[in-house]
Amino acid sequence: MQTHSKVRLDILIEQLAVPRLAAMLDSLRGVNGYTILPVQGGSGLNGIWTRDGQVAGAEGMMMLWCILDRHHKDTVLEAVFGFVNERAGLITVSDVKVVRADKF
Amino acid sequence: MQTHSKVRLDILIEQLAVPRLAAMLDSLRGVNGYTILPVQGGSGLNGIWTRDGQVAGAEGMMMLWCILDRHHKDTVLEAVFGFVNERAGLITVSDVKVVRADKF
Amino acid sequence: MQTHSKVRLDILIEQLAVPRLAAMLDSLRGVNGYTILPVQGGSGLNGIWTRDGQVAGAEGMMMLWCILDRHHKDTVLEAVFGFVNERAGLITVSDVKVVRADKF
Amino acid sequence: MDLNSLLGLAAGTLGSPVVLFFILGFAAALARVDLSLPQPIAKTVALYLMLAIGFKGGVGIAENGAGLASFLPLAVGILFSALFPFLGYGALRLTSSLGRTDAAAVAAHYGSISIVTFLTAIQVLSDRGDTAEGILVAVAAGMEVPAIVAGLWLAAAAGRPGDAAGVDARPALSIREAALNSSVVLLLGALAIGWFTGPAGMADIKPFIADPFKGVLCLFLLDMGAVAGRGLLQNRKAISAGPILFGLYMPLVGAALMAMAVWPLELSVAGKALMMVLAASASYIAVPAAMRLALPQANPAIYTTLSLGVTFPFNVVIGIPLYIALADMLFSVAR
Amino acid sequence: MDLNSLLGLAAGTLGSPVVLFFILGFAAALARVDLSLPQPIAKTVALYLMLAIGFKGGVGIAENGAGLASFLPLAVGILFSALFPFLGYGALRLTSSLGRTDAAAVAAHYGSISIVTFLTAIQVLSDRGDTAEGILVAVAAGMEVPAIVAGLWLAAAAGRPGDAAGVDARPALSIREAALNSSVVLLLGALAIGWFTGPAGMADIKPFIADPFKGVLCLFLLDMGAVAGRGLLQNRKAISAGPILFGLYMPLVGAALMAMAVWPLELSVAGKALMMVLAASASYIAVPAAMRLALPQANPAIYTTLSLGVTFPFNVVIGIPLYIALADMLFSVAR
Amino acid sequence: MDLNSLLGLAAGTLGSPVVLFFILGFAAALARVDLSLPQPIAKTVALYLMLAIGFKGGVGIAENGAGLASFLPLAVGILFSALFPFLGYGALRLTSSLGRTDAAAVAAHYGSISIVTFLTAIQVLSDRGDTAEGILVAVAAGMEVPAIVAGLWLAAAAGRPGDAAGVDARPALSIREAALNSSVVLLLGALAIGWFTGPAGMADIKPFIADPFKGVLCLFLLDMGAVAGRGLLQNRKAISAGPILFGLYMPLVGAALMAMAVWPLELSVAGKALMMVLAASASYIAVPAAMRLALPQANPAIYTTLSLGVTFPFNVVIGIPLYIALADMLFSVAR
Ligand SMILES: Nc1ncnc2c1ncn2[C@@H]1O[C@H](COP(=O)(O)O)[C@@H](O)[C@H]1O
Ligand SMILES: Nc1ncnc2c1ncn2[C@@H]1O[C@H](COP(=O)(O)O)[C@@H](O)[C@H]1O
Ligand SMILES: Nc1ncnc2c1ncn2[C@@H]1O[C@H](COP(=O)(O)O)[C@@H](O)[C@H]1O
Ligand code: NA
Ligand code: NA
Ligand code: NA
Repeated sequence: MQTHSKVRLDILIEQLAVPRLAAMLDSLRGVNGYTILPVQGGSGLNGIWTRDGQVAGAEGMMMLWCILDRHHKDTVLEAVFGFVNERAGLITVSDVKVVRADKF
Repeated sequence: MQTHSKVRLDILIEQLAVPRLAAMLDSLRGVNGYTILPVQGGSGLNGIWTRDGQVAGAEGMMMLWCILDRHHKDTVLEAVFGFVNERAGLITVSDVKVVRADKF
Repeated sequence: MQTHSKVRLDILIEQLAVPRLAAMLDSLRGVNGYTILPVQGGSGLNGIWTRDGQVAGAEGMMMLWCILDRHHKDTVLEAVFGFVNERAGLITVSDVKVVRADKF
Repeated sequence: MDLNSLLGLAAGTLGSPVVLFFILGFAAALARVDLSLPQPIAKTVALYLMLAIGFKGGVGIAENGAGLASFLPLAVGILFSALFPFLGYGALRLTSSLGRTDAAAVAAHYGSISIVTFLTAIQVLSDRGDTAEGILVAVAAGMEVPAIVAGLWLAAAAGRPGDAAGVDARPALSIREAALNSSVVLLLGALAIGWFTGPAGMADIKPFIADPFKGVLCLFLLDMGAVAGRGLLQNRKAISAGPILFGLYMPLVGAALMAMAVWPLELSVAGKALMMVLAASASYIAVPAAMRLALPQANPAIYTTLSLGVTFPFNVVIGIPLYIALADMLFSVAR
Repeated sequence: MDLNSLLGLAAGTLGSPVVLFFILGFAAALARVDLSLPQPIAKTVALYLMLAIGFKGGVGIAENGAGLASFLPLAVGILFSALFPFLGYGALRLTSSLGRTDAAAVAAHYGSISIVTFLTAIQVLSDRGDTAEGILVAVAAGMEVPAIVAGLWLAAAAGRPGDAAGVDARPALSIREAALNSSVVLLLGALAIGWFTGPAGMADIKPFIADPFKGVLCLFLLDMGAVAGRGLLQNRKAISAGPILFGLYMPLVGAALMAMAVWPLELSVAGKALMMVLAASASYIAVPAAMRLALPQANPAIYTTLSLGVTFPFNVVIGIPLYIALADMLFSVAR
Repeated sequence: MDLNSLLGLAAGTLGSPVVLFFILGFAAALARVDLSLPQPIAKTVALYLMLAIGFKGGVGIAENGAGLASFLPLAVGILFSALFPFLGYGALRLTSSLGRTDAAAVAAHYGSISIVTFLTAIQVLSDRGDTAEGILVAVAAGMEVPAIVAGLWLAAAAGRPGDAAGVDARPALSIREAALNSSVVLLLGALAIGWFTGPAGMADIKPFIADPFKGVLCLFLLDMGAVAGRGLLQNRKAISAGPILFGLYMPLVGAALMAMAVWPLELSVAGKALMMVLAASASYIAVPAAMRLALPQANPAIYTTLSLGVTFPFNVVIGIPLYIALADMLFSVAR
């Protein structure tokens, strides 16, 4: 089956900042969509956290998953990195293939 | 440590359709298992959605994650694409390595 | 934008065993952090399971996501595989790129 | 009943905490403040309400008996649910620019029912001391599914000539998926248990199932308001004036038709009012789920927004007092 | 007690809403309709039930005092929990084809207890006006863990000769993981608080902890029925006749042994009946979790299905009235 | 009031199930046993408590009226919330080694309020038969946000000279994000509904909103204890003696200042005690969220641990009886 190369971004970010990041993504050329996955907990340089028992959700994080055409990779990554870098979070970039090239 | 190349499918699909997709996967040669992750929300050509407050779950999506041997990639991808293409959702294909070659 | 190659581990494991695995990861050189995602259900050689209705959480699984420098890939993978192999679960290894090389 | 008492009823409904919490959630959503509940909670509260209303209905049947005649409303309801989508489809094709598939999907929603609208009406009735027959819960359950079948039939018939992809090629909805959906099973199961255990069973679990019911309904309507308002805001571009008008007049048509249908029945005034409410309400649980599964080419933004964002608020705020007043006028006087 | 009153008790149990909701969830699952609750809710309801029963038990102790003698049942329970797995292991090796590790894992479940079976029995007793001593809650808590230790010891002993991978190589369960599991801590903590605050504390939180209790239990058993039925359906191939028989006769053996053990104790008839219920019940919260952690080579499909899919329904529907009737017969007459 | 009655009050507070469940959760967490609730539940219980307290406050206003004078406490509260962070900032810079940004973030927490501390104090007061004016709920809502603005202003002023990255470059908090946060909206919305429907509305939903309230509060404090204890354990290294001392003396300073501010007001003794509790409490819902968004360079481990791990337990266990006793002494005698 024919597939097409695209770029996948995985963005881990505080859930409080998701609406802002989403608004930014919506405004970027080349971003046609994204998907948000809940995160249960984690550990990093700033310690351990878990969602259990949280009343306010201030501590929680979300994973944002975004498929891009490689033409837009650099501009999108730059914008997202500028946003994520000033708060807790991280970004990974990887290669994926999709069937419907036109969707992204 | 020795690892073996396999194919990873990430299938985003409406949660209502998960039982049907699962039944289809169970019937396909080369699919030994899959894992389902909850999705919190997303945005695409058809607008924004979120799981919050949903009474019926009609709007929710799930992410299905499936490791395959590359011999079965084409047949499985074709079957899954036929299923996903007629509804909201998307599929990505990527390369991964695993330790236990025999499991997939 | 300049990016750096890293290794990504996806570890699927019983949620009961997460504290033990986390403690092991915390003790390994080269692991600076990890992120835990909830899993909703799945299917494998040992049958189907779902999180719905579970009172005890004995059946649930979690997905652990860990970005590593490739220098530590082999030692970490070996340790994690030793742990995961004796219980339900699986590990995949893939290549990703990150922006901040120093974090991992 | 004169205008004054109608206004009094409307004010009473609007002044009920249940409706006020709905308005709070809705208004907050329009101001982009999200008061929705986490999803596992929203789903559980819905289960609770169905369990409670089913159980109460069953106890009601146990107390007052259910002769054969009392099953007539059930037959009327099922028939209504199966036929009303045809009228809805025609109306949509005439008064809006929706395509055939979308029209069929929307029409199915209006043949089916909204359990929360039903609960709100029960609450408004009980606030003035009225109770309806327990069998009404069975009617509500019975009306959920026939409209789905009708809607799918309409879509299949509509799709046949033109559509290249062809509706028929797609997997139809199995009977299990349609009829054995969990809300119908829970409603009927709880009804059976309530019937079986009767008032003694009710005495047992009243502090869980009956006493806090109205308060839980407030919480639920807060959530429903939040979700309805959010949906309206997000999809306001997906939906034009024609369908919106449909969402406002079709409940009235349904209630009026049902008023005629229940005229000759042996049923309390409250019971007849509730039948009108069921007819006027549009599904947003069972039918959207079925349409997504069996009719993926219909646009969910249209049918969900109409049912949840337009008709549901209309019924809760305006429709319910109106239908009750109408029932009072037509059936109290008549008897 | 004659057959008539036994049948009456059985009918009373079966006619309780609690049991009927269990049957509803179970039957729906067999018909592949899922009535389970979302997991965060199921978990919270379990916490609520433990908090409530612990608190009530503590208040009971505060009201009636707890002399040294009243701690004897605790000792009996702990001993039973530690020893019964040895009997279970032997029985399984004789009457089924389970391997050593699986047999050890299963046996541990039957030494430990099911808190929901216990709660259901308390409800059945209270429906006829009986209450047991508050200390029974402490007995339930005390019986949770010793069986785990016994089961792991059995598995280790069994694994030594043959197994290449070797059980000993695996990390054992730490005391913290075994004994300080959250259900035991919550049960005992709530008991301590109830004991400390006494009837005044109960008056404070009765509308949360006592009044809706039975209704919440109905909801919980609906979920348990759904999960038990689903598990039975999914794993029906993983499990053969031998273990299933074990899941049906072992509760009877446990109840009978416990009846002898509590004979001489200073305990109400209801209390003795509850001790028999504890003995007869099999864990599906604490023990499966411990086995998964410490005995990953045992097959969870076997022990979970047996405990939750076979023994739990058996006890809820048949066992409880039987044990209560037995206790009536043996201990009411005797005194 | 003499020492005896102060000790009596402290013992009464400590003996309340609400506080005991907090201690249970906290102690279990320190022993690494997790008794926290699943997050969707914890969030919903928080919503429930705000809905209930808002509604009750509104009903209270409907019953006793709210003249212009009764809005003075609101003005006092808002002013306090806006100004107290300046004092807090100064104190932190003097008595601890926190940097400017962290000091500003922490100070904002202490100008704002903790709704659960407030609820616990209401419960302690009502246990001895005291009720405060309904307007106090509006005061609580009004005090949530001004401190956030003050804290951000402090951080911006502090950041100006040195910081390369520059605070100003970062997106500020919009008014929507700050003021229209869902807890404030829910609190005020429920207050409006309670005010509008009055005692009749309360009668409707009392079995949901009032009767189980204290029990639900117990469950919530169990969770809060678990989370506070866990946080303290995990972050004990991130935080030094200076800030911890601040977390213990600052509540006393706030309560004392507020005592002076409310002295001349027309307010019941219970109302004045609650004003002191509000002043003494530190936010752990609205302010941490705002700080994470608008001040990402401040360290959350510091402000969250201080507010939730130090000041909250201090207030619940020691502060509340103290402030109430003080209010009794100062204001009962004076009148
Ligand atoms: N190497 C890593 N791999 C995966 N996730 C990580 C890694 N490092 C950090 N994280 C995630 O990022 C969050 C914040 O990281 P930090 O700011 O380093 O504490 C952690 O709680 C983890 O969820
Ligand atoms: N480019 C994308 N990257 C990641 N997820 C996407 C993307 N486009 C769409 N999605 C997801 O697919 C869902 C349906 O997409 P659509 O049908 O385009 O509205 C969205 O709600 C997103 O969750
Ligand atoms: N090929 C696969 N792809 C993705 N997930 C899998 C696969 N095989 C197994 N799993 C996951 O691993 C769990 C345990 O697998 P198993 O031990 O084979 O039953 C399953 O429940 C799935 O969640
Ligand atoms: Na209808
Ligand atoms: Na047992
Ligand atoms: Na304060």
